[in-house]
Amino acid sequence: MRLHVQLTPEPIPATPPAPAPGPETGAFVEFRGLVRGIEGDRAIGGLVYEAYQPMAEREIARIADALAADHPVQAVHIVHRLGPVPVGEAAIYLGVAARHRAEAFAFLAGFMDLLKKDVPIWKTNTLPAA
Amino acid sequence: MRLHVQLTPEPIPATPPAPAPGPETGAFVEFRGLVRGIEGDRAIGGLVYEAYQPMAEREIARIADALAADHPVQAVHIVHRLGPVPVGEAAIYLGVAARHRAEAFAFLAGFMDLLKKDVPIWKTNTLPAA
Amino acid sequence: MTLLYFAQVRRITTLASESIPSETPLTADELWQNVLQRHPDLALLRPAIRLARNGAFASAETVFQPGDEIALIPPVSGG
Amino acid sequence: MTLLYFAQVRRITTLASESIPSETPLTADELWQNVLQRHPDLALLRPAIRLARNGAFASAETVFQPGDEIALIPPVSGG
Repeated sequence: MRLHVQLTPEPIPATPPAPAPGPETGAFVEFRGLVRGIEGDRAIGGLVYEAYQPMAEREIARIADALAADHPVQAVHIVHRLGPVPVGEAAIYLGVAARHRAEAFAFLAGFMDLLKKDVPIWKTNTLPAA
Repeated sequence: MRLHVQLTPEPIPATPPAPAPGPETGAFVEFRGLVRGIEGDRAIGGLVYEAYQPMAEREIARIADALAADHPVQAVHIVHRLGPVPVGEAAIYLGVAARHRAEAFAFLAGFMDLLKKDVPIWKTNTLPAA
Repeated sequence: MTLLYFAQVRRITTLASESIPSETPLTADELWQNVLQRHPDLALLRPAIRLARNGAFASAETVFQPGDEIALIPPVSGG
Repeated sequence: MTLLYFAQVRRITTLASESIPSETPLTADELWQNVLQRHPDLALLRPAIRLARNGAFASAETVFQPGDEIALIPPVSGG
């Protein structure tokens, strides 16, 4: 598995530098987790993310390796944005290339579950609604 | 659910006119099914797709409606390419916007399973390897 | 009624579609008798073929009417 | 050893990090005694906090060494 991990304060581009699918790639799945305008039942303008960056990068790699053992994928590209993220923009991007879709789907769902359990990244604040 | 279905002989663009996520969208998933360079154990240059087009469009809409009853999603954009599709290019694109990722993932996986069961689209031929 | 042939079915019929004269409604069995008379080599595929009437899968009870568009749907392989 | 505080933990400590003098290795319990002496309000959060040593989650057996970077990890909420 080729793995690329990036934590960045920059907006996640509409077309991130995704893993280039090779001739053996049959499935390419991309996920964006977007900031919603409602947190609890309150309108917000965005969220602020913070990370323990070196550990977050290590945990992401550890999780990806563990999942890839069960769901072999070819390439994974992960970007998590840090700092303020306005409503409608992506806090996280995942691109997964695999031979078959089943592996890509299982990897993606499993990764997001583990991210929200083990990766030291936090929503630390909300931005006021516009 | 807003649903857009397109069967087209044109290449699926790198950034299809995906459903614009609204402020209530928390998950946006995109899937591309790519033509692999191996069919069975033979190197190929591509696949040729054929459809019973009006019925394929109706079946896609029927499947999407049925799945959305169980997995409420906000917007779905589906493109299936017809005719010759070279290796490495997408035969199908699915974009799914939903409040939460669980719905989007379940919709996507369920849709692809049903597509391969009930939608009258066929791989009718292979293109010779380059 | 008009019959539509796709994929493996069309490779056997060598036709994309054909009209068959029918003044009266036909059951699926009657329709198949008619089709197999024209294209006996479809017999082997028959168990794998689903019929569609006017763009929707037929059920066991479907009756095919004069004027219907009837498609023979071999196993699909999209995506 | 250096302690790192994040998110809810930092809102209580009002510090992003601090050094605590230690000449000898500490168990997790000994470390927590030291931390709670400095920041008693962390006591309520303690059951929810995991410790990390040099960038990896600690286990029940982990011993924290002088020079280690130790992070208090409150429940995460990325993605």
